[in-house]
Amino acid sequence: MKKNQSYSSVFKQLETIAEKMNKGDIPIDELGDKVKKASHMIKFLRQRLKSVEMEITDILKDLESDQASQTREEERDDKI
Amino acid sequence: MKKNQSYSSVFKQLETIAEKMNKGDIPIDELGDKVKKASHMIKFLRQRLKSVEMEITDILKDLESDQASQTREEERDDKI
Amino acid sequence: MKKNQSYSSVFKQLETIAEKMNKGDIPIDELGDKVKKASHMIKFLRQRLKSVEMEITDILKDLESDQASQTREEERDDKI
Amino acid sequence: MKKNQSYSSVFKQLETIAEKMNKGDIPIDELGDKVKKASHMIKFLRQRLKSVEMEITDILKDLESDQASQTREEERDDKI
Amino acid sequence: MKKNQSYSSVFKQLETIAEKMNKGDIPIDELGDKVKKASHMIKFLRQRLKSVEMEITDILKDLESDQASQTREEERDDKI
Amino acid sequence: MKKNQSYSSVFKQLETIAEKMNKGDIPIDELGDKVKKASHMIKFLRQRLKSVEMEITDILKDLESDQASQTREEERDDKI
Amino acid sequence: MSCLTVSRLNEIAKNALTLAFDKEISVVGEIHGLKIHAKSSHTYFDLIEKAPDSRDQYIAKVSCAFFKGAYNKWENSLRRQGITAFALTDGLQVKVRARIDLYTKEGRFQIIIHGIDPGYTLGYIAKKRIQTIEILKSSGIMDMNKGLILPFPALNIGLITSKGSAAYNDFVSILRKSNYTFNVALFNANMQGENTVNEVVKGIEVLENTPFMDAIVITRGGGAKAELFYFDDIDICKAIARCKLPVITGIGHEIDLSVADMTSYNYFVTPTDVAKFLVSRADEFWNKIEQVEGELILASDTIIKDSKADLSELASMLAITAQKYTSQAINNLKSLASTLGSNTINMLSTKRQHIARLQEATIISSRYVLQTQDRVITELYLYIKQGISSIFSRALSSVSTSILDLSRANLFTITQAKTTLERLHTMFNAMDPRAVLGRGYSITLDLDGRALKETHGVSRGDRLTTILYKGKIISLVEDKEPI
Repeated sequence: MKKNQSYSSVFKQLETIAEKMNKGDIPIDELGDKVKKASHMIKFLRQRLKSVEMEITDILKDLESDQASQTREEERDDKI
Repeated sequence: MKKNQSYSSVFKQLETIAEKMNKGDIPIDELGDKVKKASHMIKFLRQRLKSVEMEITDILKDLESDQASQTREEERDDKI
Repeated sequence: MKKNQSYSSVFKQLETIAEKMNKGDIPIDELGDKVKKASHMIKFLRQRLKSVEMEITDILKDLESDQASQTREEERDDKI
Repeated sequence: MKKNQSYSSVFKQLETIAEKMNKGDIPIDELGDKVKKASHMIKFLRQRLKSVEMEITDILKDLESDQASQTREEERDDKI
Repeated sequence: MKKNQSYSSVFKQLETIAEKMNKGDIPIDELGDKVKKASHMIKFLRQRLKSVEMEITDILKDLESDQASQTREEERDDKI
Repeated sequence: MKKNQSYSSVFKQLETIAEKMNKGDIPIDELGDKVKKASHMIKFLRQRLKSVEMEITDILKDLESDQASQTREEERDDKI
Repeated sequence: MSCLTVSRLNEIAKNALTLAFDKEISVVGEIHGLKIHAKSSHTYFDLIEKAPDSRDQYIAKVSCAFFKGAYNKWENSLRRQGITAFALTDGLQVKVRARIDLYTKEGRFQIIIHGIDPGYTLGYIAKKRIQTIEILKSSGIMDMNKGLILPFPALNIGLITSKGSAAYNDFVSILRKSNYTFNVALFNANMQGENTVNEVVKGIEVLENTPFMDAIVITRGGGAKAELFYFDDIDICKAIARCKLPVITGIGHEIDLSVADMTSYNYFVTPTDVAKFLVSRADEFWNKIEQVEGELILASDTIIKDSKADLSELASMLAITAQKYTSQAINNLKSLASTLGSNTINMLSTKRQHIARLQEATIISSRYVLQTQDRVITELYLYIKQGISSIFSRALSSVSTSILDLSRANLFTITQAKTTLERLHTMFNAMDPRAVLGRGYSITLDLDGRALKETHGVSRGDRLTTILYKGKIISLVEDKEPI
């Protein structure tokens, strides 16, 4: 799977597969492969989510620490 | 039967036989053989199904364990 | 972010983002960027608040010193 | 601020600003300016009060000296 | 101030001004003028008092000299 | 002042004025005139006293001379 | 008829009278026209009987002679009885002892008095006196004249007395000797005899109507007590009581007061006493005048001094009050000025406070606005965070769902495939003829080896092969029975 594939496109493919499977459109012969593919996709998506989450967590932590430092500054200002 | 015969081709043969039989296109005298052949095919297909099922089950189990481990990780992260 | 953007327009954008996020209108792929953007906005807004506060503090100090000087003048006048 | 503005009209404006601020009717973008404006008004009002006070003080001093001179005159008259 | 205004009417006006000031009924813009006016009134009243006092002093001096002359006459009469 | 006013009525008027003054019933505006009036009254009364005194002195002198002449006459009679 | 001479006639008449009144008789009446003969010193008078309540009219009259010898004897007997000052006078009511006589020379009928009963007269006078007092008292005028005020001094005197009498002379000479100029208006009146009453009453009437009179003096020289009875007369007393001027009497009694004395303003024994009284009043007055003069001078001095002091006090009070006025006014002004000053300062400081409050309000409000914004941003941030986590959870759950979908779909596919296989398997089993044959069914094949399903196409003699569960039968068709 290409690393720079988008979450949504992968998710769409996954959905398509799932749909097809649901419809029983997939021959039994391909079933294993398809499932494997889907599993990769899922793993990919999870990975993506994880990394996005971490990225956001970093951003938010940064934001929070920024606010905290500002608050501290203010408190220090208040103390002064 | 060739091991690498596809499920679908075999299933098609089986269906063809079944059709012919239903139409009565198969003389009674061949019938026994045909049934025997079909029974073999069915066994083959069952085998295939079984193996596909197991394969998928494995994949899914793998996925689930992957998710579980990720969740655990997250939980661990949360604990941190 | 442009420095001369208005607090209110930025705040509105931030609100829009927050709303969209809450509605789940934002694709995961854009989420990181959006959060980053939002964080910048928040920082910007805080910065703005901070600077306005400082500005007000300065004005206040100026006012107080103005008053103090007037009072001193008066006291001097009284002494005379 | 125009020099010949009346104390009362400026005071009314100041009150209006204070009221608006109290209601939170003022956007942050305008807050600094408004506070600055208010501060100018306050300074103006103080200046006005100061000048009125000085004027009055002069008048009262004049009155006192007038009285004093009259009293001295009287004392002189008494001595004669 | 008109010269022929009565002491009591001017005094009453002055009291009215003082009362208004006490109630804070006078706008700052008019305060200087009012105080100036009041000061003129006070000066006027002082002048009036002064002139009344002088008039009375003259009358009384005249009365005393009249008595003195009579007494002297009497003494002269007594000597004769 | 009418010449034929009685001493006592004028004195009563004078006392009335003095009483009013003592009570503070007289407005400053009228003070000069009242004092002038009172002074005229006092002068008038003094004049009256003076004339009465002189009249009495005359009578007394007349009486004395009369008595003296009588005594002389009597002495003369005695001599005859 | 014989003709008589006058003297014979008178003698006969005298004899007849003497015969008729051979004894001493007593006669009562009022003395009238009393005369003492200058040479002989005999006393003559008439006795009259007056009509009741009549002063002047008489109804009978008789001449009386009281010869000197008899008179002296009578007087001696009075003296022996201790009765003095009983003098005969006109108007006196008497009871005489006498004999009747006729004076032949004159042909006059008269009585010759031997003596007079003083007791009768005195009793009569006393009775009259009591009557007079009673009348005066009952008419309430007894003290009327006493209620008048005697001017001080009384220098204008109406004098009732007989001119040239000793009383007059005494009175006037004392007044003259005094240092004062008395003005005496004399009313000449008989102070004895029967005209006394009328003349005195007339005198009072005239003098009280004379202008500028201060008082009336009625005086006479001393005399017999019997002569005083005129002054008990009701008319005199009434005139005195009702007189507009004070009446002072000096009518010469020594022991008893006459009713006139009692009624008068004041009384003295002698004219001299009256005159001395008046002079002493004048002295007193003059002394008083001198005293008053001194007092007056002193008093007027005092009054003038006091008045001057009052005036100067008033003047100084005026000065003080005026000063108080002006100084109070100055103080009022001063306090007003300082009130004005403090008021303006107060006002300014109030305004300062207003401004300070507004300043604080502005700062607090702006801070509040900032803080509110800060909170709003924080809320927004939290909202964003919530949005993010919901996005994640949704994404995760959709991924999980997709796994479930996958497994469900696969299971379905496989199950379906299995079902299909089973169906086929069953079908094939059913198709397997051996199963039918096993239950006793058989298959009949025609010559072509085709399984026969109907009689049609089979003919007699055809050779048919019948397949059984185990083995085959080959048979020929003998007949057919179509259904």
